[in-house]
Amino acid sequence: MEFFLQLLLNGVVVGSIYSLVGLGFVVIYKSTSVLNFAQGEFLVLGAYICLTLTVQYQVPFFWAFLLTLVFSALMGILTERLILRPMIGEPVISLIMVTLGLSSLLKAIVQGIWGTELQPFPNIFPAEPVRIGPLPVSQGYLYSLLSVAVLLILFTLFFKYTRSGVAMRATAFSQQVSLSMGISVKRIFALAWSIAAVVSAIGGVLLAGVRGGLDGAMAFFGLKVIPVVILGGLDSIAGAIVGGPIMGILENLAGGYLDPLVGGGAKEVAPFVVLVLILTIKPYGLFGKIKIERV
Amino acid sequence: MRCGDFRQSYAEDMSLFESPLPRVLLAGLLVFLLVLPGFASTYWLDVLSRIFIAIIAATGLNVVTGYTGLISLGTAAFLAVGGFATAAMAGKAGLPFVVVIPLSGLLTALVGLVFGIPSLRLKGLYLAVATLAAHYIVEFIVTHWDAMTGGVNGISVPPAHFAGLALSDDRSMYYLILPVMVGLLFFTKNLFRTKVGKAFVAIRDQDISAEVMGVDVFRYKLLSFAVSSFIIGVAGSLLAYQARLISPENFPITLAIDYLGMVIIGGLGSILGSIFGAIFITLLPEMLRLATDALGSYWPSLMVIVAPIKTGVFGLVVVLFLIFEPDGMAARWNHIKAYWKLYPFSY
Amino acid sequence: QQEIKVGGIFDLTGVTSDVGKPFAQGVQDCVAVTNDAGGIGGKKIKLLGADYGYKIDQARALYKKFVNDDKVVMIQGWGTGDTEALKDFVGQDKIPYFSGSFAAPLSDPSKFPYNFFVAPTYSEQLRSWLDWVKQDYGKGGGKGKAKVAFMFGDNAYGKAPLAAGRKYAAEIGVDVVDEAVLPPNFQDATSQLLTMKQKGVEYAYINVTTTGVSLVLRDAKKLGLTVKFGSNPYGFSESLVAVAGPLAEGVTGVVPHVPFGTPVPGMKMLEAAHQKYHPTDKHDAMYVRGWASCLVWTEGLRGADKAGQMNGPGVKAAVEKLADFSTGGLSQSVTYTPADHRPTMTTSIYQIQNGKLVKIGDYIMPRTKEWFGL
Amino acid sequence: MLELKNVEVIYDDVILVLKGLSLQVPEGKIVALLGSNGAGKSTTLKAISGLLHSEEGEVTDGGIFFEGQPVHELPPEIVVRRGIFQVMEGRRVFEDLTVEENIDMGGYTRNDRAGLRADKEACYEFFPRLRERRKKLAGYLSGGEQQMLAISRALMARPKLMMLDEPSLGLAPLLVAEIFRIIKRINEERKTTILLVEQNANLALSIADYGYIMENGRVVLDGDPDKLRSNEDVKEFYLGGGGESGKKSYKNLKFYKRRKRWLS
Amino acid sequence: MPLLRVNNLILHFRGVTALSDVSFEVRRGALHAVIGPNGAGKTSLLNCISGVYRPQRGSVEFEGKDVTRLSPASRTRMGVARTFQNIALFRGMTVLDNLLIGRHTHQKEGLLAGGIYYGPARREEIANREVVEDIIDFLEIQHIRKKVVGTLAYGLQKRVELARALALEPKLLLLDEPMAGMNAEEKEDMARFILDINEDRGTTMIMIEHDMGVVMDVSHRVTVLSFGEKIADGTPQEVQGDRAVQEAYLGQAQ
Ligand SMILES: Nc1ncnc2c1ncn2[C@@H]1O[C@H](COP(=O)(O)OP(=O)(O)OP(=O)(O)O)[C@@H](O)[C@H]1O
Ligand SMILES: Nc1ncnc2c1ncn2[C@@H]1O[C@H](COP(=O)(O)OP(=O)(O)OP(=O)(O)O)[C@@H](O)[C@H]1O
Ligand SMILES: [Mg+2]
Ligand SMILES: [Mg+2]
Repeated sequence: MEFFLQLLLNGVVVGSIYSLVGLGFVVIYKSTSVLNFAQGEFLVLGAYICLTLTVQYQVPFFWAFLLTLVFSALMGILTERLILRPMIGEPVISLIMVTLGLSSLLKAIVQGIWGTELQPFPNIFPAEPVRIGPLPVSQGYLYSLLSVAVLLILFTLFFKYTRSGVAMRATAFSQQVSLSMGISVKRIFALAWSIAAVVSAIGGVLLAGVRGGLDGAMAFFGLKVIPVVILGGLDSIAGAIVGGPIMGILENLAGGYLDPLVGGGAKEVAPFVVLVLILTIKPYGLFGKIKIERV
Repeated sequence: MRCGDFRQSYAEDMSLFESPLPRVLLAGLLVFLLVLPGFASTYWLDVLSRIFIAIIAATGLNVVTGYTGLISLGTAAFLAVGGFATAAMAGKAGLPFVVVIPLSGLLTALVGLVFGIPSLRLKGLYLAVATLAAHYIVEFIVTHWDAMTGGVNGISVPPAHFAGLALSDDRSMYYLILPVMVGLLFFTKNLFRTKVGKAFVAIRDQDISAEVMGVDVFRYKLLSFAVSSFIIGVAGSLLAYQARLISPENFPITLAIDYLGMVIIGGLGSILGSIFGAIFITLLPEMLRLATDALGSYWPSLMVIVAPIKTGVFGLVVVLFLIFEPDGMAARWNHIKAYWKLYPFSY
Repeated sequence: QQEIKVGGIFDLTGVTSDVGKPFAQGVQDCVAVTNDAGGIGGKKIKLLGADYGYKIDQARALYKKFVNDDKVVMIQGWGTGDTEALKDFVGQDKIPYFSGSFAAPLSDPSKFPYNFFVAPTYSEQLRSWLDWVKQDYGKGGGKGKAKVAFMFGDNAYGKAPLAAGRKYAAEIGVDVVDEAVLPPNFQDATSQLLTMKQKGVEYAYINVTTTGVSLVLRDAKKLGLTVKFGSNPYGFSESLVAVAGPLAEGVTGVVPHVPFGTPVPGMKMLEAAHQKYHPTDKHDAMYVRGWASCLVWTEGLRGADKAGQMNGPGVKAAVEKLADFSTGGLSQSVTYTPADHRPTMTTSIYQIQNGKLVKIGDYIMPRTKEWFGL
Repeated sequence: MLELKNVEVIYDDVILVLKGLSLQVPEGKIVALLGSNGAGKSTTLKAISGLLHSEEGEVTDGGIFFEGQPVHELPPEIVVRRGIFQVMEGRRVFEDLTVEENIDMGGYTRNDRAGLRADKEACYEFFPRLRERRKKLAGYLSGGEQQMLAISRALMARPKLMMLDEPSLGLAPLLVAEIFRIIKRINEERKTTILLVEQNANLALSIADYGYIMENGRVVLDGDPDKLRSNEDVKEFYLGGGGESGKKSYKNLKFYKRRKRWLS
Repeated sequence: MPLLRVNNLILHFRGVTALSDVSFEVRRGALHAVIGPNGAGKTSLLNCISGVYRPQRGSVEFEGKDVTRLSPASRTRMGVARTFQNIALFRGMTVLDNLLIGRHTHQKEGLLAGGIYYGPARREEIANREVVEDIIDFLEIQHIRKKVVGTLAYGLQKRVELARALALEPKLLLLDEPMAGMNAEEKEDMARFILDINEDRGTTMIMIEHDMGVVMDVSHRVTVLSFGEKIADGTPQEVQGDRAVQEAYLGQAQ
């Protein structure tokens, strides 16, 4: 029983970091209908910037973190200006492809500046785990749970009640019609990408903190999180939040119960199988909006 | 100068070529490709063979993604199925390649069919994730079914034999791959001017209206998956013959993404697009490496420094390319053609 | 003036570039130093190094180019991916292929006559570590059999020593009670560790790279596991200490190539090259590993040059004449024969003590027939 | 207020659609733009609003001037801020947004909260059906309801110049009459200038102050409504009145092909 | 026996009732109009007949067979074709290809024959092409034959959609506002085509249309819907005189 509970709880906390990274995806998807394949690189970039500030420039962690967020916001704006603006009005699939190109580009920049070797990341969380009842939880994950909760509220309010939030959703539906309303698609893109970059940077710093070391391989998290956001529904903030823990639990249960039976590897595959099953029942994820098809 | 089209019969209007000129050019290209091994170095033959295989697989992916509108991230998995099927049939059962290649294709088609089933309900990126699942499931099976696939260590593939000769060098591989590619391109090109292909495109453009036109949408989606994975399976089979040893590491998920890149950059829903895309994505790293190698040989210590530049330039080229030609290379090509056809009366 | 062309297939940007890059730098610096010192019999080595990003087809393309267009005499390769994919080709084309993959089958010349590496095989490494386990368990007053787990990635590198390890454990009376797969780029090993906890594991060998080892250590600490961990040479170097910090205390590991800066005679060269070529870079055992590999094959090239056989078979023959060749302490002395490519049977086990890698013993395995190639 | 001088528009770098079009919309007036399918009416509106850019179209010659300033180089969102609002052909509502959110987006460029609230109320007054459907997703509305929503968005923007592309499309007769009454009211009460593209020439001319007739990318005829209405061709092709005999039955007019005199 | 019979259809979407208990018949060869205010459920009715929507209650009988549970595709194979209010053409394809897809149900060639092309597939394609060209000539859209549909003006797209439906050679043709967005001249043309199709080809039709002039002139019978209910059914004259219809739909103007 304790074994089961531990797996469950661990799934939830580890999943919260999936949620955090997933939020970046959702924000971009919600405002541009684009699946951002460069998300992983944003994570890495954010973490490296924070690392450089704290280690090389000896900025206290708190300020370094804030500066990182500012940097990331600028990165988002820069990305919009240089890469996405010329693509306004182009088919979504080309935009998705552009993010793949962007990911190569960012990867090269990261490797060029910081190299490929594993670098130690400052110990931002005490190694001592916190106990929830009898169950130990790493502190890093607690922060990610916390950030996820805060962001959930912020984003839900933003997309529902602010004009920019609604305009973002409108832009995702049709850039042309949005333009005709006087909505500046450029601004919306810039806003969406900076928000996503900021969220990613938070995720990146937390992840690197949990790992203790940083190298480009962390970018794989971008890919890893795609099934999570699909599970929740690509355009749903709540979906990403719920999807992460579900994925985490699935992984843990598969790892705990199936792995010993099949000789390992189930932890990676089994969640996918469940995912497809869930999708056949709910084709737009748990909370994704259904694409309206009327004739 | 030709200043318009004059056609006498529907048959003529429906032919693949708009005028004799392209027909001649194509024939010329074929002859050139046939005699090329006479003077090209084996390295370049190898590069060409890889391009051909990429063209085949990209065409296969284009069938399902470009023409039918079902985004697939399963290309690497289907290549793997074709490859390991070949390894098993050629290696363990000792079958000749004329049987092995089509059978590998068929087996992959079957697998594709199974993974196409979610397309009954899933659309767009949600379906893409189902194919992503297909990738990981196939990978799991391939790494764990040691008896059949050699597991993580991979499995050797005996060279194809033709008339008692082992097709083990680059030249003979080239001659094995070229006709398969030409045949499959011919097949696909034709497919899309007849009923089945048109039904695929109809589903992509407007699935409700396709259904109302009498197209059994689900059946045709499955068919599209089957055709696509058949073609990719054949590519996988050729890949196995060429690589001679395949392991799960040959088919990472990034490969599937590369292929998606090929069809998007080349042009979705265009055979020519698959060809351009495959050439571009296969050749670009090769070219970049030649360039950085040249740099590296002048300043050896640069090797480590220029390596990421290669990745960066690749990304940059992709980005710039899409900015300037978001509809793919094939669209640009058609544009140029349209322009010159009417030249100098371009309006 | 003639040149000797050597191909280099490295991972500078791919999934293993964290260790692939310093390895490549080691090779490159070693070549530069050799050339500065006059090269091989007056001929300079031209290292045609290139990055394959851990993409198998790129490795094959490079290989074809090196062999067919550039006519290299040998190749310094890198990881399991490229080495496995090319092992049949190198035999066919008679191109000596040195790699950073130490899989045991590659040491059997009757199957792979042109493959070489400079370290005890992965299998010997694990056997040696198991020896240490048995010893340590006895010292600690453990009764019965020590309970051991293997943790590994689901890939060729991760699984390479498993079969040997299982068999040897049974032979010496160590109980392998659990085998746990660590998925690629995993972030969390809690479920695996919980299972290990249930099974009462006392020692675990982690056969993944540094990041993975560090993550396992973290989660183990979180769960309060008292398991004694050991690691393979790609997960155990100075950077593990840097990344895992205090968590790494007491972890043991296989060290076929000494940490950078270890006071052995051979290290002077490395330190000089480091000063000369890139004084700001950090170096670790991976850099030493590349260097050691290069020292061995440059010696082979010398032999081939003397024999006037500067070609694949010539280099192979020369390398196979090396007997107890010393790399100046960078690694164990190596010996190759035409019938046996196991370079050395000695494995050094280190332990992290007070943030330093400290050698705790050399474990020498018998050069037996049964273990050959396994 | 708005002036098009010899405008030429090319799509995709090759398809020439507007071939030197000139027209004027005086302040405070309603101008009707009529023309057969494919004449380029929608293209004209898109050229003015700047939406052409997102369809690979380009103004290659001539100029478009709004209140004396050239606007044909401006991006659409700026054009809207200058006070030109286009209701696009074919409804184009944000299907994923609720009716209310759609209406809010119409007022995106405005900041006077009180005014916005009042205008939203006015929209619901004009179209009570929308009030009922306020919280529903716009994608599920019927065709006519979507058309009401599209017009409401324009009302919310309070533009100086409102361009309507076939506002009566798909509306039931009762509503068509209603819509035109509303257009007239907007024009009179808010002094909004209106450029109206419409197939229902009868109604369009009944509220317009001036009319243009387009064929093939050019203006072929213009004048005040009375002049247009009395033109034989206009009667025949746009008003559905036969040359001599007033209204005729659709049933009896089979098999004969007419010629347009202005094309000859 | 009527060609089509609709019995007590009930259709609702989460809270919205689109059809409540609608029944009517269409006899063979008729040109049947459906009118009603916006949101009355006309399009939904058509969707139920063509199979795009599945009603919660009630049945649809075509040629005496109950087709309520059949998929749209199988109804098409039985001879039901339609056009859409919001134009649902294959936008990326040429006009010709759009029409050729309309021939889908009449083609027998399979995957292999198609891929090999030369031989039976080619003969069949040419035969189809001839049928399609006849329709193109009939609807006078020769000049746009090779144009990509998405770039055509609205009115022309409507005509192409009609052509595509005709390519199916249907027994029952459902038209959803075929004349929306047309000027008087074009409406006349369209009316002429519709009459020709009905009279010369003998195709039965159901047409939704808001232009009362057209409806009164061409249709044989009219069904009026309002708020999902059938409020009238009869000849054009009867319906025009009906008080309820005048109030709900026509207003005083007509
Ligand atoms: N995006 C486009 N690309 C290419 N050609 C286009 C595009 N949009 C319109 N056209 C062409 O421009 C011409 C004019 O189209 P437009 O839509 O302006 O006509 P319209 O007068 O509004 O007709 P309708 O009354 O049917 O709406 C048509 O021939 C059409 O084919
Ligand atoms: N798929 C759907 N989901 C939810 N509601 C729907 C759906 N389809 C139609 N409706 C609702 O059903 C009602 C009837 O719609 P329908 O499209 O049938 O009207 P209509 O008579 O065709 O109107 P119009 O003349 O405006 O086209 C509308 O209120 C609409 O909002
Ligand atoms: Mg128009
Ligand atoms: Mg309708």
